[in-house]
Amino acid sequence: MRDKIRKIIPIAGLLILIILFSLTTGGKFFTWQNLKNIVMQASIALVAAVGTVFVMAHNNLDFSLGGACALSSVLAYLISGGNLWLFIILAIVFGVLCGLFTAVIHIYGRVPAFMGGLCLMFAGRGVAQTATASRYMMIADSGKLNNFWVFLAVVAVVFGIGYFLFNYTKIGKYQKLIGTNPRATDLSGISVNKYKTIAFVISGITLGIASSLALSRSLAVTGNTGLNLETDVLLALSLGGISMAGGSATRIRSAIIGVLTYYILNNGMLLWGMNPDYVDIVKAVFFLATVSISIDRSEYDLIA
Amino acid sequence: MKTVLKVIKSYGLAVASPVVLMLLLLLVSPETRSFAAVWNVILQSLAPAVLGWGVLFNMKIGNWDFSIGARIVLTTILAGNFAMQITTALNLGVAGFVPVLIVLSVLIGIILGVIVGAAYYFLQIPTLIVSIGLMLIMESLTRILYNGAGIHISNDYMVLGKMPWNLILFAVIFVFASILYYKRKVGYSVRAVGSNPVVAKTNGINPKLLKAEALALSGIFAGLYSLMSLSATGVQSAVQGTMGSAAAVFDAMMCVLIGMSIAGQGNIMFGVFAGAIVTQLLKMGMMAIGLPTTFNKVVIGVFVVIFMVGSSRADLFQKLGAKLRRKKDEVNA
Amino acid sequence: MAETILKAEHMFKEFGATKAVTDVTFELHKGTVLGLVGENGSGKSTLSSMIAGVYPPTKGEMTYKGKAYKPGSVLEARKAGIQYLTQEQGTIDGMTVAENMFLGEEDSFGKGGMVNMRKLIARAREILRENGLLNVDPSQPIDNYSFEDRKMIETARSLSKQPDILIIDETTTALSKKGVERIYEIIAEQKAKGTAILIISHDLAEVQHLCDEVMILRDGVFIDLLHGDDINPDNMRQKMIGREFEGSYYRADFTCSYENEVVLSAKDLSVDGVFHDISFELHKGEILGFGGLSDCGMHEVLKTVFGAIKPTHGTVTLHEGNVKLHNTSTSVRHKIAYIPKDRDKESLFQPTSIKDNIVASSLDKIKKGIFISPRAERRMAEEKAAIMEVKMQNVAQMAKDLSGGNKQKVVIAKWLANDSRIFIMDCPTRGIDVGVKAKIYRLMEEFKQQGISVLMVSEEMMELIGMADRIITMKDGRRTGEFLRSESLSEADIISKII
Amino acid sequence: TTNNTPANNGNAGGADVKHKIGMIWYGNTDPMGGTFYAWANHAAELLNVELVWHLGDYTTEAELSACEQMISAGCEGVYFIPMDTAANLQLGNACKDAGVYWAVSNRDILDESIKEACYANPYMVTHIWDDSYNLAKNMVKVLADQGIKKVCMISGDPKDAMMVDRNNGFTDGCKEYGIEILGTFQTETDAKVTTDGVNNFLTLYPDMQGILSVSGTAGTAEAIISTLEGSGKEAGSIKVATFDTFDGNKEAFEKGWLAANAGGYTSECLVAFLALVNRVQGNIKTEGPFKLHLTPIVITNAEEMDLFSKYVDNPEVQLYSDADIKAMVQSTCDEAYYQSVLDNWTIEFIKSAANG
Ligand SMILES: Nc1ncnc2c1ncn2[C@@H]1O[C@H](COP(=O)(O)OP(=O)(O)OP(=O)(O)O)[C@@H](O)[C@H]1O
Ligand SMILES: Nc1ncnc2c1ncn2[C@@H]1O[C@H](COP(=O)(O)OP(=O)(O)OP(=O)(O)O)[C@@H](O)[C@H]1O
Ligand SMILES: [Mg+2]
Ligand SMILES: [Mg+2]
Repeated sequence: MRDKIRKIIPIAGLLILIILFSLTTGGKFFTWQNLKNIVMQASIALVAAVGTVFVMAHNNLDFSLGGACALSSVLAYLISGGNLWLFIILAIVFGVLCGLFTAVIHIYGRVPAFMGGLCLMFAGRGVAQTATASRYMMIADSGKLNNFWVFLAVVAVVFGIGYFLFNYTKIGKYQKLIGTNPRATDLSGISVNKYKTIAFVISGITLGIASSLALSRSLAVTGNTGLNLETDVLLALSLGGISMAGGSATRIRSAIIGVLTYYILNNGMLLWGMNPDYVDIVKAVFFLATVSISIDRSEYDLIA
Repeated sequence: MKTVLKVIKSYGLAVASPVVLMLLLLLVSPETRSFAAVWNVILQSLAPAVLGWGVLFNMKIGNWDFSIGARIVLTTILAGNFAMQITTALNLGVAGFVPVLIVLSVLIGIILGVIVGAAYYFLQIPTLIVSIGLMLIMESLTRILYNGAGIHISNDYMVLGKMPWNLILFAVIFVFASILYYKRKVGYSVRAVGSNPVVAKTNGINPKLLKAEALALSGIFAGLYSLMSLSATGVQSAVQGTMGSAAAVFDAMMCVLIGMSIAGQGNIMFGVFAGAIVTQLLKMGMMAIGLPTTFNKVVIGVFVVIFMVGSSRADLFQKLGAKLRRKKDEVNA
Repeated sequence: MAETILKAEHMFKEFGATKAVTDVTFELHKGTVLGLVGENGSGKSTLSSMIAGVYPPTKGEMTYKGKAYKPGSVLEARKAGIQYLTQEQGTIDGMTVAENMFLGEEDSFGKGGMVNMRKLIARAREILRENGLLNVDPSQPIDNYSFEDRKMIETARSLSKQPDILIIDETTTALSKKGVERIYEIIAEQKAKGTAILIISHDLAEVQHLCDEVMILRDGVFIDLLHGDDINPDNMRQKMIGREFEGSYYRADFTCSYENEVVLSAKDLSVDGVFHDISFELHKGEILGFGGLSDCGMHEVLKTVFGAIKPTHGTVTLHEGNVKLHNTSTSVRHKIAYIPKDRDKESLFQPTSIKDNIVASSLDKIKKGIFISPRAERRMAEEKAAIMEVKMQNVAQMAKDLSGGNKQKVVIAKWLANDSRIFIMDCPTRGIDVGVKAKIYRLMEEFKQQGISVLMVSEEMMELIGMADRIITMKDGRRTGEFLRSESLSEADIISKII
Repeated sequence: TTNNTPANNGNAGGADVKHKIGMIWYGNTDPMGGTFYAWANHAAELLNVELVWHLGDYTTEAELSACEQMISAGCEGVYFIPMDTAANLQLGNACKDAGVYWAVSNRDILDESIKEACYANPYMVTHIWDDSYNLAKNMVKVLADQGIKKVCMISGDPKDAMMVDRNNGFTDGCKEYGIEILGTFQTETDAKVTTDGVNNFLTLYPDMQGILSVSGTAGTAEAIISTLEGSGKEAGSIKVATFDTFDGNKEAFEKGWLAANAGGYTSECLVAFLALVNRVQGNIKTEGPFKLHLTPIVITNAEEMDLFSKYVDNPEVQLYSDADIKAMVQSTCDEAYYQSVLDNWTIEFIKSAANG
């Protein structure tokens, strides 16, 4: 029973927020325009979160997101020369290469993936800052993608495919097994390295898509492209009730619930006109409270 | 003879890495060919090393601590302002300010560390989440307290940032950190829990409590870092923007990662110090050869990858060496 | 009867809905060895854990040395003189032997909370020497030593402060002959010193040999306390499972029988420093056993055959299709099953449903395109669990909530699901009670009839003699002999080749 | 000022409906950020408008999100500093789609096509930029006039339009006045970076005579001065020219370390904001935005610095009187009028405001 309550806390939190903001913002929250805004703002993190779930399911943390987003955007821009469609394809290609980089460092370098990711985040940011310093990387064209229906379609497709892969194919199922017991997974005849790599590749694909969405919102690639994406995604996924230890309790719905909660919280507080000095404090308290109630402590030998 | 060999084996890499890098730098950049330049790098590495030691405790025990950057800023602002107020109220002058600042920095550092540790202990949620949550709150506090004015002290008060006090302070902290890690129960327990919390638990160590303790302990070092950095820069402004303090955390982690890779069997505190020197050298090198400083991040990132992979795949290098030797033998035969 | 040192009365322990121990009362006496036997999941470990302070009883009272006893932690129990040797690894990687030996009490060496490393090492060396561990250097990282050495170091640590009660939970199953003998010696010494000893073991012969009294548990309930001549394997076995044992335990036939067709062969297989030049052929419908001491390399031979360890040289070939086995996924794709020795660490997904455990290796069988239907998964899992008679609520139950024997059934079900044609079994009945053991033996006989081949390793000589068509013996990583199945084959024959 | 009509003339200051304005602002903890935060809040109260603040974001994506939320929140005008050139276009489009007015200040629009698109956007109310390029050059001149030949430079984020102006102003200025730039590093918000960087300058380039810095915020300028003071060099032997006023600048002038300090962009923020209010309240209707520019003040001595700190860099002080503010929200206000307010932004104005 307590288990059940705990499991519904993330979704309950989301619903409570929605009801609360609907009632307290004089109807401003529940306008079509505002809902559209929320979906568009949440899209980038949501797309990236879908891929991240695969990595977290096999018990790794991908800290490269922000830097990898900047790096792949810069490289895609430089090679595509400002052609939008080429940019999107290349962003995905470089996203995948970033994922592969982390995977290779992790698997063949035998270094925890978050450390490899951290380095990539660091170096990627540096490359982006250095490269964007020498030229202004704008693709004005991309503004035409900054449209609700485009974003909705992208999110629906990415989440839909992610949901299917995660729950109904070997790719997702094996991630969970690896997260639970990598040794036993290997001895069950499943190539752990291969499936870990696949997870990083998926994360790279979603990252590339997220980079493209980010571009369509900001038109230009800058040194700050994708800033804090990794922490945003991590925060959002925890709000969505994801297990930090991965394994069979991992649910891909954490991505959608968490990201929406995160952005609705931001949105509602601004609609309230809350004193900006206190916005982060309220956000943090809500975050700590939700996670404290919803976390399943039995999944952890020791809460890391 | 045996002990000499042992020392060389233990500290070889930790000493060699910065030295080789320094020599390389001297080769490519004529500007750095002075004792002053080398000395400057070492002085600049003192504070990051101290922060690294604090971060080390957390990394060893498997804590994620995003809050340490925000804690440092908040500690500096609170300790600096309180110390100023006390000094002015009691008319203590510079001689009075310094000890007051030392005490307050360490004290507030510990208090903030204890807050994070306690939040982890009582809420029982991952340190990653606790520390991000508290980071957001503490960052906000830096903007709210003193109307976000931060702290600025004039040069007279920056005694501890100058020779020889900076070195003395550093030496004291070095000894303190080494004792804590190698000679106190807590150091043993940190290593035990970091490696195997279940067994540590059956041996009477409470891993949860110890993880909380490590967070609190890192507060001492955060406080000392605050002290050193305020004494070196004279200023600390509020954190700008949400997660504006996270970059500092990553900087420190990079430094510790290098340190852990090159420390070998030697004193890890020294390893982290060497790691700090390496990072500072890279930064200075960038400037000296005229690369944009944003490129620092790239170079440091690449370096850390190389060091980490190098240390975890030492087996590969050995194999490679063995293969080469075999080839040579074959050729000779 | 010797003086009572600990009295446990009306002990209960519940884990959620599971009643692990129900109303058990017993006593430990000075200088007496009490055996604790029962089927898997009968509550033996739970009962001893409560004495050792791992967790408190749900209900019940303990009196120790005449006073009420409620240990708050393992350390507290240890300080009170109760030492507990578990089956799991009890030492920590990355720390030295000495540090491991004094974990939690480092600061008692030195003043004012400082740790005096030199004293610590000296004391550790002393204790190691007393326990005959002359090869162990206390200043070395413990990682440099084998599982067995580490277990012995742990044992030495528990004896360094003379305990009043010593609890040994299935420790001997993990050790080689030499290690086991050392434990027996220790038990004898301790007994002479007046220590009360509680031993948990599935090796009934061992229990008969060592124990003065034997307590039998079934489903967490006290069944009987045996003394003297009542302590014999047949009697214990019967009381444990609550019924007469039907038919023969091992194979009834004594003919070495298999088809001529070779299904798998290993050629000059070596792993540097572990085993060397092992070659053999496995025939269709054959049970091929490997016998030896625990550290002779036989476990690693099986792992290498399965593809989980890369050999330094040599090859393993599956004859059908002439496939070289070099990793686990190739082996599984070609219907080879591997049941590891360490169940909890290597074969089970504990916090995962029984269903997911069973289907883990055979998703390729039920997938349509890349889609895997949850219903097909469930059907497959239920079917295989039924064949293995897994005692469970339903297949959605977590594997971690099962007892040892039922966990093993789940592992076997996983490989049945993949229609495995070759079973590689590493100590398949280790730590398993007689009921499940018999079930596994019958299954192996069925395999033979279906032309499925089995490659097994066992540390129990009787099991090898009872089940295998051929036995290959190993010593120090090398093949030392081969025996064909025959009625006259004795334990002594085999032991002569492995020591 | 010329227009001293009372408040009841037009809607100014006494609007019946409380209009809502969105304020996307970088932060309120440095002198300029804090001062404008206070000024805007004061003016809002005076003019009966409600402000919705969003603080602390630097990316176009985040500014756009904030802008969209403000539109949802019912704001009729949005004021922001475009941290990246593309922000003009993106936030401008969002405003246009929603029929919301918008105003920007402090940044030039570097990209011509974006500039054109923005100027064609009927909802753009102001575009105010400060002439950082020439300002930077002037600051170099101050150093050149003191006979300085070799400097090091602390540069700024090269894709921030304002920073680009400052970087270029410094480098071109140095060329023009025959000054050699020995070494460079880029500013970060961490004062330790500045201290380390300046120390590196001191050791790598012992012949350095001056330091140019594009930014003094977030402790950068304080750290430069402290580091120089602690270097053991004779006071004033190295001259600093830096943007952004900071704590302790008066003493720095007195001791001779500081040669030039540029500050006071607050007035352009205020003008942009008030013009937006004016438009939202429906007092003025114009074709296309007001295109205005400001020449920030370069302070070169301690007295002026003192004055500046007391009256400009002080959130407690309202440099523009209530009458001044109301005067800027009138139907009669036009481009020329606002430009005159900006042109009036001199140290003399501050002196007179302080006295009056
Ligand atoms: N060593 C091999 N011998 C024979 N066939 C192989 C071998 N490796 C791969 N294949 C074949 O190549 C194809 C792809 O195999 P692969 O194992 O990569 O995919 P998969 O079945 O989706 O993944 P997994 O086996 O890891 O679950 C399959 O048809 C497989 O039979
Ligand atoms: N921590 C736990 N949480 C939930 N159930 C448990 C736990 N520990 C033991 N159990 C359950 O309690 C029962 C008794 O388990 P216990 O480990 O004491 O059996 P055992 O006699 O030692 O078996 P084995 O011979 O397999 O080791 C089993 O049903 C087991 O599943
Ligand atoms: Mg047991
Ligand atoms: Mg396959």
